[in-house]
Amino acid sequence: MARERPPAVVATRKRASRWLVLALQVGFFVLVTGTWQAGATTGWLDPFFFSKPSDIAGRMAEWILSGYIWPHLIVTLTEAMAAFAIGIVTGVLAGLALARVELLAAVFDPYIRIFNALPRVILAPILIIWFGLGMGSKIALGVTLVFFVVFFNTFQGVREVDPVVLNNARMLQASDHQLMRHVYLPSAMAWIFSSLHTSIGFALVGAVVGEYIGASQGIGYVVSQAQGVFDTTGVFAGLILTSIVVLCIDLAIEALERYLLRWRPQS
Amino acid sequence: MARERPPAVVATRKRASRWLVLALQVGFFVLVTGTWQAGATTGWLDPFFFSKPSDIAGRMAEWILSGYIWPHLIVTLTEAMAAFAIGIVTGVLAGLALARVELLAAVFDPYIRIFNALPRVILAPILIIWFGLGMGSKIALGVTLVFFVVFFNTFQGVREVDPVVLNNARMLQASDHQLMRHVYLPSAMAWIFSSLHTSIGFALVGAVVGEYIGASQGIGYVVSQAQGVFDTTGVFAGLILTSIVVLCIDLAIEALERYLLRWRPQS
Amino acid sequence: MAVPAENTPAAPASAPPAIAFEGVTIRFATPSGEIHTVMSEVDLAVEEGTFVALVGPSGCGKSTLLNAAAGLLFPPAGTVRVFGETLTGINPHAAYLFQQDALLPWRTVLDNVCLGLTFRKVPKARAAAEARRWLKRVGLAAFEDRFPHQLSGGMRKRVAIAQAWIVNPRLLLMDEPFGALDVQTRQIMENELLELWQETRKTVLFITHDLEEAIALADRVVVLSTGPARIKGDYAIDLKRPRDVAEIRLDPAFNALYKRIWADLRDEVLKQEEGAHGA
Amino acid sequence: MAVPAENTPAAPASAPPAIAFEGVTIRFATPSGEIHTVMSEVDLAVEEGTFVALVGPSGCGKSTLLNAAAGLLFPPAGTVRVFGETLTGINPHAAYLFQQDALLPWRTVLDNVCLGLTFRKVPKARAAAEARRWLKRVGLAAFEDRFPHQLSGGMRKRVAIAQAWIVNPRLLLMDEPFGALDVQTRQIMENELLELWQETRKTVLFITHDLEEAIALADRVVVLSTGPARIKGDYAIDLKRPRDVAEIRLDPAFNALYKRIWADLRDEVLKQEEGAHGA
Amino acid sequence: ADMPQVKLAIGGPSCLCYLPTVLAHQLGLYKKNGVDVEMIPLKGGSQALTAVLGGSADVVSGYYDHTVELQPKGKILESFVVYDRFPGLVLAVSPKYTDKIKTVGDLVGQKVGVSAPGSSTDFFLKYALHKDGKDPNSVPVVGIGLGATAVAAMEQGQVQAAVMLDPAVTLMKGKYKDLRILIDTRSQADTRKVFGGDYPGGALYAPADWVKDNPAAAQGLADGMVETLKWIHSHSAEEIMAKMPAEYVGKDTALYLAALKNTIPMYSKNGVMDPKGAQAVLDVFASSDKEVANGHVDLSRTYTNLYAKKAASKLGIPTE
Ligand SMILES: Nc1ncnc2c1ncn2[C@@H]1O[C@H](COP(=O)(O)OP(=O)(O)OP(=O)(O)O)[C@@H](O)[C@H]1O
Ligand SMILES: Nc1ncnc2c1ncn2[C@@H]1O[C@H](COP(=O)(O)OP(=O)(O)OP(=O)(O)O)[C@@H](O)[C@H]1O
Ligand SMILES: [Mg+2]
Ligand SMILES: [Mg+2]
Repeated sequence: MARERPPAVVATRKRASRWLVLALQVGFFVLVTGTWQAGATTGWLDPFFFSKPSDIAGRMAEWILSGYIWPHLIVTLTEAMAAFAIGIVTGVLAGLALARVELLAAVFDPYIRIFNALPRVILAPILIIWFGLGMGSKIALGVTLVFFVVFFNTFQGVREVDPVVLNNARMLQASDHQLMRHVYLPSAMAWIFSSLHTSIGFALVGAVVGEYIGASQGIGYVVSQAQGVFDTTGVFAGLILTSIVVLCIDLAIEALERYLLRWRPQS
Repeated sequence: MARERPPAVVATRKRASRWLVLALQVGFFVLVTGTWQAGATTGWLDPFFFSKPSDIAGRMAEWILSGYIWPHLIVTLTEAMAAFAIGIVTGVLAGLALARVELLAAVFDPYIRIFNALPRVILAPILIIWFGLGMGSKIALGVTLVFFVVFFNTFQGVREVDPVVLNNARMLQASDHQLMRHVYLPSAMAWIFSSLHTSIGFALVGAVVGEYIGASQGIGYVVSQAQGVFDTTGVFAGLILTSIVVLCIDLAIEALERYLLRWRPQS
Repeated sequence: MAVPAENTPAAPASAPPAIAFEGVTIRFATPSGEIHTVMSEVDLAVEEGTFVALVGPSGCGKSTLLNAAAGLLFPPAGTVRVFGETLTGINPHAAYLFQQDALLPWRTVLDNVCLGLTFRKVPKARAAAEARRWLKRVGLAAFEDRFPHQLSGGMRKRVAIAQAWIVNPRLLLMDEPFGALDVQTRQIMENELLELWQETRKTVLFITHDLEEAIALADRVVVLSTGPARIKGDYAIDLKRPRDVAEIRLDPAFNALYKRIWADLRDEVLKQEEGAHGA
Repeated sequence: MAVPAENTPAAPASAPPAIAFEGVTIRFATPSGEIHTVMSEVDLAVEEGTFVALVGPSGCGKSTLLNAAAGLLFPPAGTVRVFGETLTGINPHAAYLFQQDALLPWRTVLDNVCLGLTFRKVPKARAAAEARRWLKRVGLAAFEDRFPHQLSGGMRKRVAIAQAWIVNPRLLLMDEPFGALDVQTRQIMENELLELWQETRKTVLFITHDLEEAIALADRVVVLSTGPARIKGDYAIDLKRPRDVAEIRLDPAFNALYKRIWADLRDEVLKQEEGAHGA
Repeated sequence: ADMPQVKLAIGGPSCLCYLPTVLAHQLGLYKKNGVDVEMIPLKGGSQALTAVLGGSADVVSGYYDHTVELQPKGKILESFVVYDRFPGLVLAVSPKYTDKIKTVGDLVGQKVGVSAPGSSTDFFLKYALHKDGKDPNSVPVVGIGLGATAVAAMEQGQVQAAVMLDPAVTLMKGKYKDLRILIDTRSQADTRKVFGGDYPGGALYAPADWVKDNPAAAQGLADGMVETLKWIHSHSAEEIMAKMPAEYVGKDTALYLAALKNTIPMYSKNGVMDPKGAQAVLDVFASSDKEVANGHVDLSRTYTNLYAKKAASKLGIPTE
C-alpha cells in the first residue's frame, strides 16, 4: 500500500486511476449507444425519430471524409467563438462595474433581470433585422446568451472577495484600477471560469440556433436541412459533431483555468 | 456630514439613497421608452418591427383587463416553475455528488460538457416527441437549460469550500451526509444563488420557446400567434409581461438569498 | 458532563501509545517542481494520558505533524498509529484546534460550539445547554447569537476552544490555542485546560511558541529541529501536579528546565535563521 | 533604501499629532437587532514619531480602534484626524498589518511583498530587488516562489510584515504582529522593528497581548478598558533608547513599570470575565 | 458583368412547395435571364418576409397570402410571378382517429394541429370550417410544426387531425395506407371545391417599390421562373430530383420522389396569377382576420401579371 505515493496526499480522497476512469467512460458510452442501437434495431425506439448510433457514426464519417462538413463547422465555430469572446468581455466588464459601483447596480439591476428573462430565441427575427443574415445576427444571439451567465457570476464573484484581503490592498494604496486588476479580478476568477463552462455551450447554442432560423451555411443550416427532409440521422450527426468540438474547446478552457488558478490548494 | 449615520459603515462606499435610485430607474425607463416612442412615431424605427411603447402598454392593459392573458400566463409560469424546481434539485444534487465523488466527476465530466453544448432548442422537437405537446415537453426543455447552469455553479461552489473549515468539521466527526448538509451546502450557497438568478430566466425561456414550437396555450403560444399574423405589438406585450413576472420571482429569490446568507459580512 | 466520556483512566504501561509516529516522512511539491522534505523519518510515541508540548522554530513542521496525527495528511512514508491502530483516515479519537480560523462562518457562536454534538446526534436541547455551559467557561456567554465575523480574533479562538473541548475526546490536538489571547484570559484558559486534562486524563499534543507555557502545562516538552524536522530534544517535566500556571513559574525547578530547553531551542532557531538568510 | 522616504524628522511640539481620535464612538448592530457600543467617546492623540502600544482584554476593541485609524471604519460619531486632517477615506499615510491572514492568495510570496511598490508604480525589477532584501530580513529568502497556502502560519505572518514595512509609511498600524512567531524569531523581528522605527522615526500604533513586549518596544503603553472601550491607563515608558528587547527586560525600571501596568490591566480583564460569565 | 444582384429569401427551402425557386437556381435559369441570385434559406415563410422587410434580402419566395395579410398593416408587397397554383395544404386525420372523424364537420370540439397558430395552415383550417358552415373558433388549434413533430403528434394521437404539407403527407400516407384525408389541395379538384378556383400558393414577391425600381430584375426572375415551370412540366420527377441539391432531397430518395410526384400537378404552368385565386385568398383572411376584413384590401396592388405574362409569351406558353 505504501509503495508509490505522490509527495503528499490528503488521506480520504484517493485519486482514481486514469485507466479505471477511461474504462468506465467507455463502458458508459457503450451502454448508452448499445441500448440505443438495440432499441432502434428492435423497433422499441422508432429509428424515424431517433435514428441509430451506427447510422449516425456512418454519417459523421462520411461528412468528415468527404470534407462536406468542414466549411459549415468553421462558420459555426467562428460565430460561436466571436459570441463567446464578446460575451465574456462585456459580461466581465459589466459584472465588475456593477459590483463596484453600487448606484449603477441598484439602477440597472431590474433591467438586467428583465433582459435575462426575455426568450431571446424569439427575438431572433429582430436580431436578423439589425445584424443582417450573415454572421452578425448569430453572434448577437450568442452574445445575449453568454453575457448573462458571465455577468451574474462575475458580479457575485467580485462581491465574494475576502474583505480582509481587500482592505489590505486598499491600505497598500491600490488605486481603483489596481484593486480591480490585482484583487477583484483574481478573486472572481474561479467564478468567471465556472460561468465559462456553462457559457461556451450557450455560445454554440446561439450560433446554431441562429443558423437554424436563417443562414446558408453552418451546422445549424445543415441540421435545419436535415430536419426538413426528415433525416433524423443528419440532425443527430450535426449536433453530436458540434458537441464534440465544444468539448475540445472546454478542455482548453480548463487547462487555462488550471494554469490561472494554480495558486489554490489542490483539494 | 456627521448627522445621521448608520451604526457602522465602511468608509468609502456610501449607500445610495432609495429615492435617488428610484428616480434614476424611472429616468432610464422614461429615456428608453421615450426614445422608442419618438422613434416609432417619427418613422426612424419601423413600428411594424418595433411597435410602439404606447401600443404595447395598451395591449398589455387590454389583455390583463379582459382576463385573456391569465390562463396563458398561469400555464407558462407553471411550466417554468416546475422546470426551475426540477432543474435546481437535479443540478444541486448532481453538483454535490460529482464534486464529492471524484470518480463520478471524472467519468461523467465529458458527457456533461457534451450535453451542455447541445443546442437544446433544436432538440425541442425530440422533446415534444418524447413528452408530448403538453406541459411535459416545455418543462423538459426548461430543465435542460436550468440544470447546467445550476450544476456547474454547485460543482464549483463545493470545491471552493475553505479547506480549514472543512477539515475542522471532519475532525468533529461529521458523517459524509453531515458534511454535505452543514459544510458543503452552506459554503456553496452563494454560488447556487448566483446560478439561480441566471437560471430563472432560462426556465422561462424553456417554457416560452417550447410553447412557441408546439402548444395550445401559454405565453409562447400567444407570442407565436401574434408573430404569425405579424402583430409585433402582441409579441412584445407577451414577452414583456413574462419578463415582469420573472422579475418578481427573482426578487423573491433575492429575499430568500438575503435571509439564508445573513451570516456574511455586509460589504 | 452530559456527554458520555470516551476516555478511560490512565492505561497500563503495556498499552499501546495513544499516538505513535513511526518513520514519518512528509514532502511537498514546491512551485518550482522540486520536492521539499518537511519532515524525515520522525519517530515519536505519546503514552495515553500524557500532556506533550511541541516547540520549534516557525515553519519547522509542527502543524504538519499535528495534521498527520489528525489523519488529514497521509505521509508518503512511515505510519501513524493511534491506540495501536494504523491511521488510514480521519483520526476518530481526536479533537483538533486549528492554528487558523476554522469556525463555520454560517453558524452562530452557539451553533458552532454545538457542532460536534450535533454530528454525534445529541438532542438539540441538551447540546445547546452543554454549549452554553462551555461558552460561559470561555467567557463568551453574551455572544451566543453572533456570527464568527462579528467577533474579535481572540473571541473566535475561544469559540474554537469550546468547540473542540465540548466533544470530550480521548486525544486533544491543539495548535497554538492561546496565542491570540491576552495574558489574563490566557491564564484562565490554561488552568481550564489543566483541569480538564486532570479530570479525564486525556492525551494532549500541544503546539506553542511560548516555552514557559509549554513547561507550565506539559509532562513532556519535545523540541523539533528545523528542515527537515527531526526530534531535537525530549524533556520530561517532573513538576508537581496539580499545577497552577501562574504559581508554577515561580518554582526553581521550572527555571532550570527553562534554561536547558531554551539553550537547545535557541540553537535550532539560529540555525534556521542562518539557513534562510544564507539562501 | 530604494523607496523615497515620506517621513520627516521628529516634528516640533506644535505640529498636529500623527493620529488623533476625538470622541470616537463605534457601534455594531447585533443579530438580535440591538446596538452594541464597542467604543464610546474615545479620545487619544499620538504625537508624530512616537511608538504607542495598545493593550487590553480580548474583544475590548483594539482592532476596531486600529481600523478606525486606518480609515476602514467610519465612526458614526467623533472624528479621526491624521496629521491634522480629518480622515474621510483610507488613511494614505498608514501601513496596516492585519490580525488575520491578509496576503493575496493568488500571488507568490515575492509578489505579495512587492505589492505596495507595484501599486506605487515602482519599476518591477527595483521592486523585486527591494522585496528580496525584505524577505531576507524576515528569514524567508528561500520561499519567494511559494503561494501563501504553502507556508506555515508564522511564515505567512512574516511575509505580511515585509509587505507592510516595505512601503516605508509615516504611520505603522500593527495588530498583534508577532503573536504567531516563536520566541527567537520574535525577538529578531522586534529588534528589526525598533531599528526601522529609530532610523526613520515613524509613528507606530502597536497592538499586543504581551505586556512585556509592549513595554520593551514602546514609548507609551495605552490600556484599553473593556466594553464599551475607554482609555483606562496611559503610561509613559521612559526606558533608555536604543533598546535591545532581550536586554531591556533585565532593567529594574522595566519590572516596576510592568507591575504597575499589569495591576491595571488585570482589573480590567477580571471585570470583563465577570461580566461575561454573569451574562 | 453588371447583372442585377438579387437576394432571394426562401422560407423553409426543403418544402416541396418552394421547389421551383431552388430548381431555377440549380438549372442556372436566373443567370440565363440576366439576374444574379443569392439564395438565403430561412426557417419559415414569415422569417423570410421579415428579412425582406428589414432590408436584409430583396425578394421573398413564399406564400402569396402574406401580401394580402400585410396590406392593412401598411406594407405594400407585390407578387410578380406565381409558381404554385394550388396551396398544397392537406387536412388529414390522425391514424388513431380514422374511425371517429370522417368529415370536416366531425372536427368540431377536437384538437387540430397546424404548423403554428396564425400561420397559413391555421387560416386554411378556419376557412375550411367556415365553408362547411361551422364556427371556426369551435376547433382549438395546436401548433405542431411541419416536420417530425407534426408526424409524431399525428401518430401519437396528440391531435385528432392536422393540416400538413408535403413531404410529411406522403410520409404519413406511406406509413398508414388507410390515412384519412379530408381535404387535399395538392389536387385541382379539392382546391376548386374549397376555394372555387385556383388558389395561389408560392410566389415571388417583393415590396412594391422594389418591383417598381427594379423592373429588369423582376422580369429576369419571372423569366427564369416561368422557364423553370416549363422545364418541370416537360421532365420526369426523377429528372427533377436529379437536379436538386442533395441536402434538399435528403437520404430517403424514395420518399422524396413519391412526394414530388404528388406535388408536380400543383406547380403553375405559366406563372400567372388567377384573379379568382387572389379573391379567394382575401376571402380566407376575411373569414377570420378582422383587420383584413375591415381593411379594404386593394387586391390589384398585391400582384401584377405584367412580368409573368411577358415571360410566358416569350416562351410561347398560353396564359388563358
Ligand atoms: N501545501 C504545502 N505545500 C508546500 N509546502 C508546504 C505546504 N504546507 C506546508 N508547507 C511547508 O511545510 C513547512 C512546515 O509547515 P508547518 O505549517 O508545519 O510549520 P509550523 O511548524 O506549524 O510553523 P508555524 O509555527 O509558523 O505555524 C513549511 O516550511 C511550509 O512552507
Ligand atoms: N462586524 C461586527 N459586528 C458586531 N460586532 C462586532 C463586529 N466587529 C467587531 N465586533 C465586536 O467589537 C468588539 C471589539 O472587537 P475587536 O476586534 O476590536 O477586539 P480586539 O480588542 O481586537 O480583541 P482581540 O484581542 O481578541 O483581537 C468585540 O466585542 C466584537 O464582538
Ligand atoms: Mg503551524
Ligand atoms: Mg483584535
